[in-house]
Amino acid sequence: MFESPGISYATLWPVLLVLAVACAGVVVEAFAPRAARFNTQVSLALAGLVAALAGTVAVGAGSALGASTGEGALVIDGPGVFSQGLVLLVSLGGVALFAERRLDNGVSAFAGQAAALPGTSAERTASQRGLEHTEVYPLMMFAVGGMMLFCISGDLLMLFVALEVLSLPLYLLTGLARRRRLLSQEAALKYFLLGAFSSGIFLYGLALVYGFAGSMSLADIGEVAAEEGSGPLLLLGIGLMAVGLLFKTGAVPFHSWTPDVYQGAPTPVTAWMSAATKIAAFAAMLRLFYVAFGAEGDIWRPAIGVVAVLTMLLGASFAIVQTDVKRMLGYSAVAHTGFLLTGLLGVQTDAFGSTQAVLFYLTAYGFATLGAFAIVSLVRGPNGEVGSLDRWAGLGRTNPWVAATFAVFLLSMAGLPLTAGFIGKWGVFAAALGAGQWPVVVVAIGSSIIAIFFYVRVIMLMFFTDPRDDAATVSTPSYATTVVISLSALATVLLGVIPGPVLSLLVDAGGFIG
Amino acid sequence: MSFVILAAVTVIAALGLLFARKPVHAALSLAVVMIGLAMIYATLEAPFLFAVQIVVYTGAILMLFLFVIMLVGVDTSDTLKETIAGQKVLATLLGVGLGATLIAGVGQASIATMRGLSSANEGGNVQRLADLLFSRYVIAFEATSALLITAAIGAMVLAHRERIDPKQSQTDLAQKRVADYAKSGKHLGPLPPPGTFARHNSNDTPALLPDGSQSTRSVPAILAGGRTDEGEDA
Amino acid sequence: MTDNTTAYVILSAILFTIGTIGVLTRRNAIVVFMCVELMLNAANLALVAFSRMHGNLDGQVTAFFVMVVAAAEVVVGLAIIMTIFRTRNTASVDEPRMLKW
Amino acid sequence: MVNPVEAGGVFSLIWLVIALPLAGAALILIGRPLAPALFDRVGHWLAVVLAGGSFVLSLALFIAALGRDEESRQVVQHLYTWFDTGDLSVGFDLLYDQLSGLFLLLITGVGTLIHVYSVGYMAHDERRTRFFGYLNLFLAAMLMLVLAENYVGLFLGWEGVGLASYLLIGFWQHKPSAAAAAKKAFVMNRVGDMGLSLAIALSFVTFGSTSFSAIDISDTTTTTLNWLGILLLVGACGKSAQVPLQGWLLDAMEGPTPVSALIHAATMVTAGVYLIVRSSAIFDAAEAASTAVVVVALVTIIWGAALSCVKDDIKKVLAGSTMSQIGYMMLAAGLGGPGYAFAIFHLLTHGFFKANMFLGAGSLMHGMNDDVNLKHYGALSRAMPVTFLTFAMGYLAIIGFPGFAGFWSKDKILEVAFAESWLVGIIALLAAGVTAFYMTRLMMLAFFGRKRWPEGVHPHESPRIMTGPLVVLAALSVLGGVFTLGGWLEHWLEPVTAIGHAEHHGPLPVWATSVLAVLVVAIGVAAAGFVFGRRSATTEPTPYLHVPHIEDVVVPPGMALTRGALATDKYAVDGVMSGGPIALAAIAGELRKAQTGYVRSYALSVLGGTVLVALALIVVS
Amino acid sequence: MTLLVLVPFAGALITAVMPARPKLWAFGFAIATLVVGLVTMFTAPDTDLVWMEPLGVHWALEMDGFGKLMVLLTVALVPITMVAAVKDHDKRWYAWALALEAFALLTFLAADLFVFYIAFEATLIPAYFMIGQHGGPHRAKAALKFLMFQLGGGLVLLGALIGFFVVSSDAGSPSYLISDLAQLDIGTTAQRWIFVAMFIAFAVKAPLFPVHTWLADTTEQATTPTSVLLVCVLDKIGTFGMIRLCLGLVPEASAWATPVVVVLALISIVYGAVLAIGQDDLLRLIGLTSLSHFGLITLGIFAATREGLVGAILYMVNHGVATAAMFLIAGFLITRKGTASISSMRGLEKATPVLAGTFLVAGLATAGLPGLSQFVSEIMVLISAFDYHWLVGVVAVTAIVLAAIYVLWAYQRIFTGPAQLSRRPVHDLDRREVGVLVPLLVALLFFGFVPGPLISAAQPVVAPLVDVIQAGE
Repeated sequence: MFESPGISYATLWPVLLVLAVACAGVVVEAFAPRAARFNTQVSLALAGLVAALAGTVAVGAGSALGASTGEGALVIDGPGVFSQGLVLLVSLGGVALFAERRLDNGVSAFAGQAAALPGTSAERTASQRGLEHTEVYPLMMFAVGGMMLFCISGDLLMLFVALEVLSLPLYLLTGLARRRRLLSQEAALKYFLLGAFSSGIFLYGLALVYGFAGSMSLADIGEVAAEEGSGPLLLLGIGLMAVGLLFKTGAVPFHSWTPDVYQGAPTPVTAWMSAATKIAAFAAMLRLFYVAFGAEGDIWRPAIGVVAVLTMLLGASFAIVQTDVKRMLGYSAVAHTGFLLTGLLGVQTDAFGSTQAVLFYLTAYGFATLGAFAIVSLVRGPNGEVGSLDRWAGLGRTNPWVAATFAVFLLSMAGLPLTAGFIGKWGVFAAALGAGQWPVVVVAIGSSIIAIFFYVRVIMLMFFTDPRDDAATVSTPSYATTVVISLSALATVLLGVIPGPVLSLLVDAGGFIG
Repeated sequence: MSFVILAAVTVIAALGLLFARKPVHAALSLAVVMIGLAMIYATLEAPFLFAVQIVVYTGAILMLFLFVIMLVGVDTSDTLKETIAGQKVLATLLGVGLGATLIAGVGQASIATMRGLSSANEGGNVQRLADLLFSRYVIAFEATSALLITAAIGAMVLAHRERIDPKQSQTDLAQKRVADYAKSGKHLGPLPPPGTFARHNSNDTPALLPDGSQSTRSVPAILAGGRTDEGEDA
Repeated sequence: MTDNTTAYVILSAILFTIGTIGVLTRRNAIVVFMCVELMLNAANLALVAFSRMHGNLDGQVTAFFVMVVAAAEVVVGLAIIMTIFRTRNTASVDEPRMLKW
Repeated sequence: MVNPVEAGGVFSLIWLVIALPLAGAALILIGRPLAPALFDRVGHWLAVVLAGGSFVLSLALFIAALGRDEESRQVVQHLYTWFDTGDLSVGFDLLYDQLSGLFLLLITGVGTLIHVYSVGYMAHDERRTRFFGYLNLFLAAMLMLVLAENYVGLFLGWEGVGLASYLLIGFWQHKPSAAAAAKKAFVMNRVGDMGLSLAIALSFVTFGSTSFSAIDISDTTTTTLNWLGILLLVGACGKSAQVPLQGWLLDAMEGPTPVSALIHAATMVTAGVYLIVRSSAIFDAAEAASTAVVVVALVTIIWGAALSCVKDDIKKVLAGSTMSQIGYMMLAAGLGGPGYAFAIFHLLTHGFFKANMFLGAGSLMHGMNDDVNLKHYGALSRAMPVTFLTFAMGYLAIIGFPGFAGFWSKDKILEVAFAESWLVGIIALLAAGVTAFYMTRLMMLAFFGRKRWPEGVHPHESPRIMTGPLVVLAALSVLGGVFTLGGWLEHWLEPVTAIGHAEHHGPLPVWATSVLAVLVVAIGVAAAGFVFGRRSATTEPTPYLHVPHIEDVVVPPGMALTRGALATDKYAVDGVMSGGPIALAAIAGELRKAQTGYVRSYALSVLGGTVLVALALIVVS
Repeated sequence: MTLLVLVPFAGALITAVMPARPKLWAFGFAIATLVVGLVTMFTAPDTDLVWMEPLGVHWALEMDGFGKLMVLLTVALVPITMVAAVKDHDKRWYAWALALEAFALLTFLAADLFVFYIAFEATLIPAYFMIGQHGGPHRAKAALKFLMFQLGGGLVLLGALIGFFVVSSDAGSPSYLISDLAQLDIGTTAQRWIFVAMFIAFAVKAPLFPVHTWLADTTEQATTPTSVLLVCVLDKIGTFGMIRLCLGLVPEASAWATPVVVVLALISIVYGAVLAIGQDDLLRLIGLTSLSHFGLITLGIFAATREGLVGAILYMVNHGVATAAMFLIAGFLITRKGTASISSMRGLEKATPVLAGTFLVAGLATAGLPGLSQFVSEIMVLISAFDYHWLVGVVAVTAIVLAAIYVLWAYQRIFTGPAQLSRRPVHDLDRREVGVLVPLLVALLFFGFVPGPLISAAQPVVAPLVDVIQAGE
C-alpha cells in the first residue's frame, strides 16, 4: 500500500537547507554561549542563504526544471525558481540589515528582552547590557523557508502550510522592536489577528475548492474546472482563497494592516518583509490563478481588476497625506500591490507575458523597498529613528549621498525611466493592455501620477527645503547596511538601464506549470 | 437525526461565543462546539480526526486558551455594548451576507451525495491517513515541524524572561553593601522611608534626615525621574 | 444520518459565519481568537464532509494539518496577546490603537 | 502690371540704394557704444553722406530709366532666395520700376534734406548720433518697402519703417508720453499689419506666390479679389493713418520734428497709398474693395480736416492735415484708372510741401523754445522771415493756390472724384475748402496778429543748416506741378497701373472743376481770415468735442479682458489643473480616517472585501 | 552618435565630483559636446544595437535634418547659458545642465520610441533639480508643479508606448524602432487612443492650453539660465514629438484630431499673449509668450502643409534663440534690480542703453519683426494656417498685434520714462554678458535674412510627412 514518495532532493535541497539552517539556529540558541550567538547566527544565516541561492541558481540552470516533486506537492518550474531566488536575494539583504548594530550604540534594532515590560528598568538594563534576541535569525530563516515553499507549492495543502510557515515568524518579528515597543506590539497583535482571520477565510475557500474538485493538486483542479466548468463552489472558493492572498499582498480593502505593521515593525523587518512577502505571495497567487483557476480567467479578472483599481487609487491617495515616512512607504506598498495586480490581469504568453511582467516588477520593487527602508533605518534623532517627514527636510544638503540614494529608490518606485521601476511598470501595464484590460491600465496610469506626487514631494523635502532645528541626522552604518543599500541602488539602476538579461531570463523561464 | 441534534447543539454553542460576556464561558461553549464537531467527524467516517479533535483541539488547544484566560483574569467580562459606531450592525450584516452567499452557493451547487469512504478507508482510516501523510503530504508534514518550532521560539521570546545576572545570595548582597560603604560611604542601612518627618506624607516628598537636610534617596526613582518616555523624541 | 453533503456544508457555513461575526464584534482578544478557531473548525468540517463526498482522504489529511497549524498559531497568538496584556493590563483589542491614519 | 527684365548696368546697383543707409544705421548703432567719441563727432555726417549717396544713386537710376525704352524700365534684381519651402518660395528680389523710381527720389531726396536739417535741429541733443542711426535705418527700411518685388519683402520694409518710426517717436524716451505714443503707433500699425499678413497669406493661397509679377486675376473669383483688396486696405489704413486706425498719428508728433516731417508726412505714412497703387491690378478687378477704399478715404479726409481745425498744437494741425491729404491720395487710388497716377502725383507734391511745413514748424519751435502751442505764437513773420516765407510757399501749395504744386495735384483728384460721382466730388471739394480754412488759421495764429509769446521767449531765425533745406523744399512746393505737364506722370506710371488713357467724363468740364475748387478755397481762406484775422489775444485752448477713437473703445475692455484672463488662468484653469491634487489630498485626508486604528474595523473591511469579491465572482459568472 | 550623448553625460558626472574648478570643466564639456555635435552632424553613421530584446528595444540613434536643427540648438545654447549662469549658480547646476543636455540630445537622436521615451522622462530629473536648487523663494513648489505636470504627461505617453508594444507584438515580433512602427497597420480606434495619449504628453511638454499652468510658475521661480534650457530646449521635445511621433506614426489619427488641436493652438496663441500682457513679473511674461509661440508652432504642425511644417520646425529653432535671448537679458536685468517686477523698474534706458537695445531686438524678434529670424517661421505658419481655414488664419494673426503689445509695453514700463533714482548704480552690460548675447542676436539677424540652411535641413523631413497626410485626405 505505502509507496515512498518520489522526492527529488536535487531540486529541493535549497529549501531544505534553509529550514535546516533555521533548526540549527535554534540549536545554537540553546547551546552556544551568549557572546558567540550573534556572530554564529549571522554567519549561519548568511552562509545558508548564500548556499541556498547558489543551489537555486543551479536548479534554475539545470535540467530538472519543469518537474514536480513530492507527488506534485511542489512544482519546480522557471517562475517558481526565479521567485525563490529573488526571495533569497532580498533575504540576504534582510539578514544584513538584521545584523546592523552600529546605528544604535552597538545593539541591533531588536528588543533586548521582549518579555520585559516597556519602560521598566529591566528593559533598560537589557539594553545597557547589549542583550538582544538572536532568535530572530532562526525565525527569519523559517519564514524564508516558508516563502520558498509558497513559491513552488503545487497543491492547496502545501500552499496553506507554507502560508502559515511564512506568516507566524513574521507576526513574531513584527513585535520585537527595541524602540517604540508599544507600537511594535500593537502592530504584531493587529498583524496576527487579521492574519489569522484572513487565513481562516483562505482555508474555507480551500475547503470549497477541494469540495468542487475533489483534489488538492492545483493541476487537477485546473483540469476539473476546465472539464466541468465553474460552479458556485469553485467560484466562492476562488473568492475566499483570493482574499487570503490579497490580504498577504496588502490589496485594498484587505490592506489596513499594511501601514500599521510597516510602521510598527522594526525597520529591518519591514524592509525585508515588504520585499520578500510580496514576492512569495505574488508567486503563489500567479500560480494559483493561472494553473488552478486559469479556466475561470474571464470570471476572476473583473473582480481582481476592481480590487486592483481600488488598491492603486486608495494606496496612492492615502500615501499623499502621510507624514511618517514608514507609513508612507507602507501605503506606497499598497499602491504597488495594485500595479502588480494589474499585471496579474494579463495572460501567460511564451514571450513577454504577465508572469514575466509581474516577476520583473517584483524584482524592481523588491530592491527598491529593501533599500528605501534600509535608508529609513539610518535617519535618526536622539531617540532612534525619525519617521516624521518634516524632520527629513534638508537631508539632501547635509547628506547628499544618502538622500540621493533614497531618491533613486523613490524614483524607481515612481517608475521613472532608467530605473528598474520603469521597466516594471511598463511590463505590468503592457501585460494588462495586451489582455485588453485598458480601463484598468487607464486607472493605473492615473494612480501612477498620484503616486509620483508623494515620492517627488519627499525628494523636494530632502533637497529643496531648509533643515529644521531638530532635523534628523544620518548615522553611519556598518558595512552590512552600506552594502545592502549600495547593491540595491546598483540593482535598481542597472535593471533600469540594462534590463535585457533579466528579461531574457524571465522569458526563457517560461510560464507557471501545474 | 443525530446530525440534526449535533448541528443544533454546535450552532447554539457557537452562538454562545458571540454572546457570552465572560471569556471563560466563551471558551466552554467553544469546547462544546468542538466536541460536537468531533462527533460529526465520527459520523463522517473520520475516526482518527474524531480522536484528534477531542485530544488535541479540545484537550490541548482549548486548555491553552483557558490557561491564558486564567492568567489574564478570569473575572474580566466584556460588555457587549459596541464602542465603534456601526461596527456591530455592519459586522452582522456583512457576516450574514457572507453566510447567505455561502449557503446559497453551496445549496445551489449540485453537490453529489456522498461517495463514502469505505474504499478509501480500506485497511483502516488511520493507516490510510498515514499512507497519505507520509507520501504525498510528507513535505507539508515536515514543514509543520517548522511551524511548531516557530511557535515554541515565539512563546519563549515573548514570555520567557531571561535572568541577566546570576542570582545574588544574601551573603553577596551584604558583602556588596559593606564594600560600597567602604568605598563611597554609602549608607549601610535601609533607605529612609519616604515622608518621614516631612511636611507631607506623600511618596514624592523627600524625607528629612536628622540634620534637617532632605534625603533625595527616599523618593522612589520612578517618582523622581518618571518613566522613560515612549514614542518619538518629542 | 444523512447522506447529503449539503447539510454538512451548510452547517459549516453557519459556523464560519458565526466565527467571522465573532471576530468583528468581540473585544476580548482571546475571544476574538477563539472565534478564529471556530472559523478553522468550520473549514475542517467542510473538508471532512467533502472528503467523504469525494471518497478520498485528502480532506481529512488537510483537516489534520489544520489542527496542527491551529495549535502553532494558538501558541504564537496567545503569546502576543499575553505581551499586550502585560504592557497594557487589558486584553481588549480596541485598546492598542496608537497606529492609525 | 509688373513684367520686369533682369537687372543690368547701373541697375545692378539697386541694392546699394538700400545698403548705403543700412550700412550707416549699422555702423552708427553698433559703433556708437564701442567708440562714443568718434561717432559723436562724425556720426551724423556719416549718415548725411550715406543718405545723400543713396539719393545720388536714385537719381542715376532714374536717369538711366528715363534713357531706356518703355518696355525695359521695369528692372528686377534677384539677390538671393530668402526662403523656399518647395511650395512657398520668396526671393530677396528688388524691383525698380516707374513707381518705385519716383518713390526713391522722394524718399532719398526729402530724406537727405531732412538729414541735413536735423544736423542743426538736433545739435544739442546728447543722443544725436543715435538719432541719425535711426534715420538711416528708416531710410533703408522705406527703400526696402518700395523696392521689394514681393509682398513679403514689402512687409519687411513695412515693418522696418514701423520699427524706425517707433524708435524715433519714442526718441525722447524720458518723456512717458513719447514712449506711450511710440508704442501706440507700433501697435496700431500692427493691427493694420494683420491685414497685410493675411493679404500675403491669401495672395499665396490664391496666386501660389507672393510676388507682384505673379498677380494674375484671370483665374480668380471676384470675392477673393475683394477680400484681398480689403485686407490690403486694412494694412494701408494702419500705416497711412486712415480711419479707423488713425489715432496714432497725432500722438506720434511726440517725436522730434524732423521725424514728423520725414516719416509722418512725406514718406512712411504714404506707404499705404503705395501699397494700393502697387496692387492696382487687384483693385481694378475688385469693385467692392475699391469702394471701401473710397469710403475710408472720404471719412479720413473729413476727419483729418476737422481735427486740424480745432487743434492748437501746430504739429497736430499739420498731422491732421496729413491724414486728410493722404485721404485724398487714397481717394484717388480707390477711384482707380488715372486716379492711381494722380494719387502718386499728390503724394509727391504733398511730400514736398508737407515736409516743408513740418520743418518750418520745427524751425518755429526751435525759435520758440520747443513750444508747440499756436496760441503762444503770433506775429512771427518778422522774427523768423525765412521760415515764414518758406512756410508760406507750403501753405499756398496745400490750399491749392493756382500754380503751386498742390493746385495741380488736388485738382486732378477732384476731377476724378467728380467723374466718379457728384457726392464724392462735392465732399472732396468741400474738404478742400476746409483745408484752406485751417491752414489759414494756422498761418494767422503763427505769423500774424499779436505777439502772445510766453515770458522769456525770444524768437529768432534758425541757423542756415536748417533753413537751407526749407528753401529747397519751398522751391519744390512751388514747382512740384511740373510732373503733370503734358500728362507726363500718367504716361510714366501707365505700365505700373495698367491703365490706358481712359477718358473720364465727369458731369463738369475740367476747367469748371478747377474754377470751383479755387472758389471754395477762396471762401475757406476768407472765412479763416475773418475769424482769426482780428488781433485776438486769447491764449485759451480751442474747445472741441472729443470723439472717442477706436483705441479708446478697445483698450479698456481689452485690459478688462486681460485681467479676466489672468483671473481665469489662476483660478479656473490652474484651479482645475493644480486643484485636482489639492482636492485629492483633502479627500484622502478624510478617507484616511477610515484607518481608525481599531483592528476590528480592519477586520470589517477585510470581511467587506470578501463579500465584494465573492459577489463579484458570482455576478460575473 | 552615441558619443554625442555620452560626452555631456560623462561631463555631468565629472563635474559633480570634480573638486576644483568644476564650472570650467562643465564648460569644457559643453564645448566638447558642441564640437562633437557639429562633427557628428556630418560624419557619424546611424547607430542600431539591440538593447532589450524581449521588448524589441534597440539603442538606435539617427540624425535627420530635423534632429540636426534641434541638436544644433541644444549644443549651442548650453555653453551660452553656462557662461550666463557663472555668477550665481554652483556646480550642481552645471552638472545637471550637462545631464539635461545629454538626455535632450538623446530625445532628438532617438530612432527608437522606447529610447525616446526614456530620454523624454529622464530629462525631468535634471530639470527638477535645476529648478529646485536655484531660483526664487517658492522654487520648490514650482519644481514640484513642473515635475508633476511633466510626469503626468509622461505617464500618459507611457500608455501610448505600451499601446505600440501591444500592436507591434500582435503584428509579429515586438519592435520599438520608429521606422518599424511607421510600417505598422494600426486600427483606427487604437490609433486614435495612441494619438490622444501622445498628444496630451506633448501638449503638457510644449505646453498648450489648458495644461500650461506649470509654465509661468516655473519660469517665475527658476533662474533664467534654467528657464532657457527648459523653454528653449526641453519644451521643444513636445513639438518635436508632435511632428516625429504624432504625424509620423499615426497620421490618420492626427488628421482626425486636427480640428481640436487647432482650436487648442489658437486658444494658446491668444490666451498666452493676453496673459503675458497682464503680467507684472517679467519672467512670467516671457514664459507666457512662449505659450503663445508654442500655439503657433502647433498650429503650423497640424495645418500639415509643407510651409506649415517647415515653418514650425524653423519656429522651434528661432523661438529657441529669441526666447533664450529674452530670458538671459531679463536675467541680467534682474541681477541688477534684484527683482523681476516690472512695476518696480522705470527709465532704465538711460543707464543701460545696450541692455535696453538688446532687450528690444530680442523682444521684437519674439514679436516676429521681419528681418529677425522668427518672422520667417511665423509668416510660414500664418500662411499655412490661413490655408487650413481662413478663420484660423484670422485668429492666429492677432498674435502679431498682441506680441507687439506685450513686448513694447514691457519695454515702455521698464526702460522708458524718467530715470529712477537708485541707491545702487545700475551698470550696463559687462563684457561677459555681451559675449553671451552676441551669438544669439547674430543668429537672430542672420537667420532672419538667411534662413535657407535651416529650411533645407527641415525640408527632407517634412516632405514625406506631408505626402502621407495629403494622401490620407
